Amino acid sequence: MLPDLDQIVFIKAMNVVLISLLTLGVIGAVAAMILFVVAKKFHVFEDPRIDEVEAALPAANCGGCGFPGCRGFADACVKSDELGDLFCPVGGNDTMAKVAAILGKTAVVQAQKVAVVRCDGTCEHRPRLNEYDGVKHCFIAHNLYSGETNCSWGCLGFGDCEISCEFDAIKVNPETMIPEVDDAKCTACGACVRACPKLLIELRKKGPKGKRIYVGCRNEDKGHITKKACDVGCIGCAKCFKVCPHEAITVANSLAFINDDICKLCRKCVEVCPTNAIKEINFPPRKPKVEPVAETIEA
Amino acid sequence: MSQNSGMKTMLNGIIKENPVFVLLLGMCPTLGTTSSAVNGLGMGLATTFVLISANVVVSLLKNIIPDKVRIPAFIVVIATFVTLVEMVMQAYIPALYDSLGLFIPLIVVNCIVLGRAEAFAAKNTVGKSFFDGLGMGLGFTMALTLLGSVRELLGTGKIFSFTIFPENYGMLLFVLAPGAFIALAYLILIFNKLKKA
Amino acid sequence: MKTFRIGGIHPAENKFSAGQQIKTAALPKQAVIPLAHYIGTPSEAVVKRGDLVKVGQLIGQANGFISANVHSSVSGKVSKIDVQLDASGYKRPAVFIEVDGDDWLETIDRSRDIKRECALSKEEIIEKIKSAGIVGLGGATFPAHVKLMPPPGKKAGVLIINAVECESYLTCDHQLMMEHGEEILIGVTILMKALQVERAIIGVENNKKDAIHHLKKLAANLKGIEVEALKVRYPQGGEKQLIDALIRRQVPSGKIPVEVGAVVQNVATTYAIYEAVQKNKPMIDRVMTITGKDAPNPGNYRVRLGTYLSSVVEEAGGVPAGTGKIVGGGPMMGRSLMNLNIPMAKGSSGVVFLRDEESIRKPVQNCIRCTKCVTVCPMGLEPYLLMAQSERNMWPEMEADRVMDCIECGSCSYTCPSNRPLLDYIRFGKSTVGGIIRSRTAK
Amino acid sequence: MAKIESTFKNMVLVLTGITIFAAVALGSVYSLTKEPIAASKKAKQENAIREVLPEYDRLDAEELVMLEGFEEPFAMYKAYKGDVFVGAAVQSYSTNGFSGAIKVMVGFDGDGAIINYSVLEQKETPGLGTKMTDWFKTEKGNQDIRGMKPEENNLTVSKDGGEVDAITAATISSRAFLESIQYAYKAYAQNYDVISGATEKSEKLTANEEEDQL
Amino acid sequence: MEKLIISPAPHIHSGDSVSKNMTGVIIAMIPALLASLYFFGLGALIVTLTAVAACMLFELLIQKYILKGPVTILDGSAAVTGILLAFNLPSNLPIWMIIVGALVAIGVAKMSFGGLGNNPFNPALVGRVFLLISFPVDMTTWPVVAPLTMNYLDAETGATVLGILKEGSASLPAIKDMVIGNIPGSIGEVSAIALLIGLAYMLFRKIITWHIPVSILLTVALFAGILYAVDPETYASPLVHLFSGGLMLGAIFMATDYVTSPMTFRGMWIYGVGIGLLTVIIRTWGAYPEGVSFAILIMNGFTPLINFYVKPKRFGEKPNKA
Amino acid sequence: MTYILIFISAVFVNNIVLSQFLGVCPFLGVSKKVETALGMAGAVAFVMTIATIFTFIIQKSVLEPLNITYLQTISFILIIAALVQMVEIILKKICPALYQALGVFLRLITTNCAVLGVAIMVIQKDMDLVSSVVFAISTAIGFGLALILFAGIREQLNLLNLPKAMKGIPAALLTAGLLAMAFMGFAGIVK
Ligand SMILES: Cc1cc2nc3c(=O)[nH]c(=O)nc-3n(C[C@H](O)[C@H](O)[C@H](O)COP(=O)(O)O)c2cc1C
Ligand SMILES: Cc1cc2nc3c(=O)[nH]c(=O)nc-3n(C[C@H](O)[C@H](O)[C@H](O)COP(=O)(O)O)c2cc1C
Ligand SMILES: Cc1cc2nc3c(=O)[nH]c(=O)nc-3n(C[C@H](O)[C@H](O)[C@H](O)COP(=O)(O)O)c2cc1C
Ligand SMILES: Cc1cc2nc3c(=O)[nH]c(=O)nc-3n(C[C@H](O)[C@H](O)[C@H](O)CO)c2cc1C
Ligand code: SF4
Ligand code: SF4
Ligand code: SF4
Ligand code: SF4
Ligand code: FES
Repeated sequence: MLPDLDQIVFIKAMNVVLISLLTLGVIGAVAAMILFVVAKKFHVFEDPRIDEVEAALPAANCGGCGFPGCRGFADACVKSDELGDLFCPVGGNDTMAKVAAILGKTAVVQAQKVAVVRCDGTCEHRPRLNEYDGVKHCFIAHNLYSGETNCSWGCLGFGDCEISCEFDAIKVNPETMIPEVDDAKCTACGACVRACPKLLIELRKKGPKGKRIYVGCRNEDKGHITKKACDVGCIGCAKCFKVCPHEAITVANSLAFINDDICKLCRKCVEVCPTNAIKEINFPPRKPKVEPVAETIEA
Repeated sequence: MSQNSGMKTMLNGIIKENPVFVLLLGMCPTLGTTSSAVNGLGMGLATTFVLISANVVVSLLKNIIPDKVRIPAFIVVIATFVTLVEMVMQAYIPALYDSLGLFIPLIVVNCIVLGRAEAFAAKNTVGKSFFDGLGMGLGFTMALTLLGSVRELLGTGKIFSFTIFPENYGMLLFVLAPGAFIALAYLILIFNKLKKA
Repeated sequence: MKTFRIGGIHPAENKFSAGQQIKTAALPKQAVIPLAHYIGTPSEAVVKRGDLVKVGQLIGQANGFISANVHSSVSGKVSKIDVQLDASGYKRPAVFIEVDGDDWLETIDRSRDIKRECALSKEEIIEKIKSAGIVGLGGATFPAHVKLMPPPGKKAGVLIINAVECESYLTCDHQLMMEHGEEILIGVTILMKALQVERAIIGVENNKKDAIHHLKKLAANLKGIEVEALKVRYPQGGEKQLIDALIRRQVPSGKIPVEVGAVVQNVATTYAIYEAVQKNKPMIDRVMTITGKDAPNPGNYRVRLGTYLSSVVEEAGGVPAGTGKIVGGGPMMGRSLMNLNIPMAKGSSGVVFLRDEESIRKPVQNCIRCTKCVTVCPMGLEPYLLMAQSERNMWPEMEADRVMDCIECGSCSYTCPSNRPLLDYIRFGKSTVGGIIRSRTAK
Repeated sequence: MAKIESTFKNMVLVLTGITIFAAVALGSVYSLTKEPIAASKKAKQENAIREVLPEYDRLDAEELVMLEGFEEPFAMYKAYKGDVFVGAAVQSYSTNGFSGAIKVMVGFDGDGAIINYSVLEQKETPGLGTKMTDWFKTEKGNQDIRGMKPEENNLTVSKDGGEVDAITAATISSRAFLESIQYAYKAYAQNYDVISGATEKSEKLTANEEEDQL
Repeated sequence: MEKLIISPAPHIHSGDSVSKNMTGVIIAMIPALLASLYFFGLGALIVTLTAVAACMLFELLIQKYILKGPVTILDGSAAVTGILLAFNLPSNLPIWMIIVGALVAIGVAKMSFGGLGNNPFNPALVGRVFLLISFPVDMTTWPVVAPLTMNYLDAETGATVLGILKEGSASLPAIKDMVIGNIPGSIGEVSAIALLIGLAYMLFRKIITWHIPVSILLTVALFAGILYAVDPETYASPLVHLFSGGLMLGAIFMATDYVTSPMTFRGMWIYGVGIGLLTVIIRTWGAYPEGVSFAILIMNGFTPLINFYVKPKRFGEKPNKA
Repeated sequence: MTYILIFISAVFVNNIVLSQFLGVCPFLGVSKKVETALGMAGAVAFVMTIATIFTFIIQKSVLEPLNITYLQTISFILIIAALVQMVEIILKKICPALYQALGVFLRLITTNCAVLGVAIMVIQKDMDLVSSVVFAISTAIGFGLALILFAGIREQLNLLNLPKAMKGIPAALLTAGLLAMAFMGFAGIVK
């Protein structure tokens, strides 16, 4: 291996620089060659666009899109023929436009949504009848029984939704024991929707200037039962249904539902609701409302 | 480029993206060379030199280096400067060279140097890269000196060999390996708290 | 003395109602008979509003494989078929009957004579049990006839009668054995015939020495029936534990007892089977214990299904002052009740009053890793770990650590010196992991 | 300026270019620092010798002394002031340190007494074994070994019945250090007939063969 | 009965609590404490009281002012740590060093991780090893036994059994003295008999199980026995190993610390055998004369891995008899 | 026997991470899960051994005879970089899951001081080829041991509620410190 003596003499005569150059060059060349061969042999194709799309995503890894993390979503975007219902709720339409640009596909523009909690059974409206002493976790309490109040549909108030929200957008108000959503922070990722064991949370259109109207109740019991359990429950009286000029409201199982695709935010229903179960958000305060005369309860 | 933005880039490296306390890069020299404040300072300065030079050269060459050989090219550049530092130090400050030992050639693999070349210098102008290198280097130096001082003080009662309290009260552990980890743990904790405040 | 091989605890027994003669509770004014069972699909009502029914008449038809017939426990008029809050506060379908008199179906033999011979074939026995709506009275209310029809390829080798009653406070099975030992043994022979096994073991814990003695004497001249005294240890009544204790075989994870050749029935179930097969009496009543440290008359009561618990409790002296929690069933596995306005169901084995100070849990502390929960877990699980994983939603890890094996006996929570709500979290994990597994197998 | 494409040719060219640049830079700096590095190494050696010997103005060439049972030779430097022998510095070592070898330079005067020592290399624990650099020249208790004669004094730690106080909590290092001093003396004594009182210049006793070659 | 309480089963609790366990351990340490008071007098008392007070104080301060959480110093774990820290120190250690040790034990090893139950390493041992490495001189000068002495800092010092083994400078004391505790050493370790009484009490009260102490002692006896059989000249007899140094103290009170030991019986065996082997290895070949503290700390480091891989015997895994 | 001593020394007494402070970045970075730690340990062991062999040969047959040892750093790092890239390519093909898990850290092996450190150390210590290989493997085992132990502890810490400020790196460093302290018990077993 060692070069013989003559050569050493010869090389010693050469410039140090030259030796350095040669050595480094040879090492580099050999390494490059081996690498080249290995790279050829073990080549794995991975669509580089996946990386690009991933880079365009918000990296929240919240799963709101229904895929395991942002990379999963990027992979799906690249692989699918159309973006169709692939949507990143966190990044919203802007992000989807970027993704569409990268992939040369078209994104479907979706209306901005926000989470709403369909229960307003605060301590004031809904008396507590027993005391829960297990782990303060909605899911655990829900598995055990219906809750501290007589309404078996309403919010338990232990904040599984709050824990699930990665954006700090939903918080249980300690006074009312009902969660409240911060419009500005909510990305409509839907984590809370999945977390709530009582299925109280819904993603609804955010509406112009965040205005929206919805029924803040999910109680499907008959009206008199609901009424006994909670002051502000929907008793299924259908007054709102009758008054709605746009036919946006349906009543089934003693419970009204307002379709946000149809609702024009006219607020008529809000006025007629005998129990104040219909919530209006981000509207200017209205003039003092006349109390509805009598409450008819339909069994 | 304005003076101001150079300053900003530099401050960024010292505080907001402090390589040791925030980016957690270059942990080995951080722990290995900080048994005294002087050593920390020396190591910090040596690294700063390499950082600046590598950053400048990389940003100069960034457009002529094809993407695929980016990393090897950067490494060669960095290794060159490291070897330069090594030889110069050996020649003119042999005492420090001896006490830093193995860690001088290891500047090559210090994650910050390559990291900055890759993340910053390869995308920015020469001037900015210089300040980035300087800032990062100073941030690194500051962290190392601080850690070195803390360890030296707790371990031997001195800072820069200047006696603060009698050596009898020194806690030897801080000069040794475990002390390095423990002291750094609490320094990072404090740094995080301060940064938040 | 035999017992199961892994884990176990021994809570204070507090069997205040032991030795109390079984009293027959008064007929209720209204019976609300649940159509839903704790396990399986609810039955389908076969009566309508306004129908007149007799005691023992079929009012709910089993609906599916794991479901059971429901019979009227009273005679009277069906006032409505509606929902009724169950013990957990959710609404369940039930038949409401206004009681008038006590008019039984003629086919039912109401005499107190003991009918020993049974000439029916295996199939006939099973059919009788099925139509009588017998479900397990040991807790799970699993339809009894299903267990008598082992899945193809599996063969039962031994019948095990669960007379352990390992829960503290409860004494209804004990008293039943003392008063109806003979009928129970006939029930055992009927079951042996139905299963075509030669051997039956009645497992009784050693704190019921009188019952062991009594049954041993009665069984002395019966072939193949053994009475085994077991060391007192909770949860010996868990069927996997009982099988392990008696025949030293462990039912593998996720498998049913026939896997190791055993079929387990509770003593009270066995008694009900005797009544169904020999006396044509469907499941319309059961014996339950009403007890508590301050209970005025701790005792055992034979109660018609559908009776509101409040009226039975009233009969037993009412709710004692200072009660913080009312438990339906035993204190280890029972449910805490929101109130007593719930009807007696097939699975109601007792009502236990706990004092205020016993009711509230103590503050939770960090796990100190004392290993006590691991040591007592009868399934060899690591409750401390499962809880931590459940808190952090680590479902795959939980599945790997076999959360699905947990029998929810509560030994872990009972033991933990840090008062950690281990089982609360484990149940949470178990139901979530169960859901994941189901959706995976559904694919 | 547009970014250069990753073609094979470009890649090779650029890498080669950078390598050339590196080689040139390194080669030239190497040539530049070669001398200073050698000089600083030599200076270090000389400083150590100077530290352990009284003032001298001439140093004999290095003598390499082999002792029986040792793998490496001990280097000895004899110093003269004018023509008078003032002492010799011996470079010695012990491999029994707490975490490896210890290298020392020890100076002996013509009577075989220790003039001074200097620790050249050690890897002992900071704060424990490393104290040896000063410990044995501090005038306190029986720590100071300067002036002691390995021939007469028992240069072992007091724990082993010797006359020297070990470094607190570093007996192992102390033993190794003293051992290296004793080896140094052995090398010195074997090659230089101090005991006979010959303070004159004496002939080399062991002319080491290898020495010529190196 | 205002509102009925609803909670998931089980509805009863054993009544066991952290403080009951800790008090049990403290009671179990009383014999050893009495023995040390007899053998080392005032010094032992001062050191123990200081350590306990400092540990409890640091725990209080940290919980109250830094973590701002609930204060649980009365659960007794800080007191146990304090006593065990003291048990590992010479009876003439300066007070300020004891306080530093307590700060490290409670502040660094325990509270930094969130307090009771979270610490990966045994706090008392961390405190002790920190002191040992930091102040090697003070931590290795041992007062000789002087029954009921009133000397504290100025006690006369001597070598421990293991020190003698390592240095070979004197002859070993009789085994009988080692068993009773009539030898120099740290406060709590000297009297094997008193420690064994504590073990018996803890086993009786079911505070600990036998697995860890037995596996450690057995391993040490076996391993040292093998070495001794091979070469009785170089290696100490297994009896000397068993009754000298902190082995008994470590095996009975420190290796059994709930928090830092494995969760299963099989795991406990691995852990115990590991400690036994490492102890003998360090004692025989290492720089430190005593290896128990390090052995336990090292195995503390292995504990999570043991828990990770060694699971309890699951139900259904035992072979079924035909 | 010497090889056994080298092994004990490199694994326990002079553990590369806990007492030599080399390879700390991956030690902190890839230790969140025991499984990834195992993978990383394997990758490092492989790279470290091969790299040491190659660099040793280059040193002895090229740099030393040509008297250009000052090129040591640069040529060693080149070799290591090439090797790592090779491992990366191969791993991507053979075990994509592991590749995903190790992610950037595989690339960071290039900048893992431990690999270069070992390559330089064997030269400094004047070892022969076999000792070098034994040393490299032992060091890698020592790295793996520390990494896996540490990952175990961290995984356990993840199941606990640490104080907020300690979460993450401070707790990890503190744990590493205590582990290093425990490992000091091995001091002196091998010189
Ligand atoms: C923890 C636990 C404890 C149980 N204790 C008893 C008991 O004491 N007595 C009993 O008959 N069944 C008990 N069971 C129910 C049995 O597992 C099993 O369901 C029953 O013996 C089967 O008989 P059955 O279907 O006739 O009820 C227990 C179950 C569990 C999970
Ligand atoms: C879905 C399901 C299917 C079952 N199938 C059978 C079966 O085919 N044969 C049988 O003997 N027991 C069967 N069992 C009964 C169980 O083994 C067990 O006896 C029952 O769940 C009551 O036990 P426990 O009270 O201990 O919970 C089944 C149980 C469940 C939940
Ligand atoms: C981390 C550590 C470092 C040590 N460093 C040294 C050292 O540098 N020199 C030494 O002689 N002993 C060292 N020791 C060994 C012990 O201090 C040993 O007990 C001592 O040398 C012998 O005892 P003595 O001087 O106390 O009698 C060290 C021990 C440890 C654990
Ligand atoms: C059996 C037993 C042994 C204990 N041993 C120790 C010990 O060695 N060191 C210690 O600091 N605390 C010990 N403790 C107290 C407590 O567990 C310790 O403070 C925790 O490690 C702190 O989280 C022990 C407690 C028990 C119940
Ligand atoms: S409130 Fe609900 S939908 Fe909105 S960001 Fe939070 S989790 Fe997502
Ligand atoms: S909305 Fe649902 S998840 Fe949120 S607190 Fe109420 S019950 Fe719980
Ligand atoms: S409840 Fe589950 S985990 Fe707890 S002891 Fe019982 S079987 Fe084990
Ligand atoms: S019993 Fe409680 S404290 Fe003990 S290990 Fe289990 S969870 Fe932890
Ligand atoms: S600096 Fe050593 S691995 Fe990063």
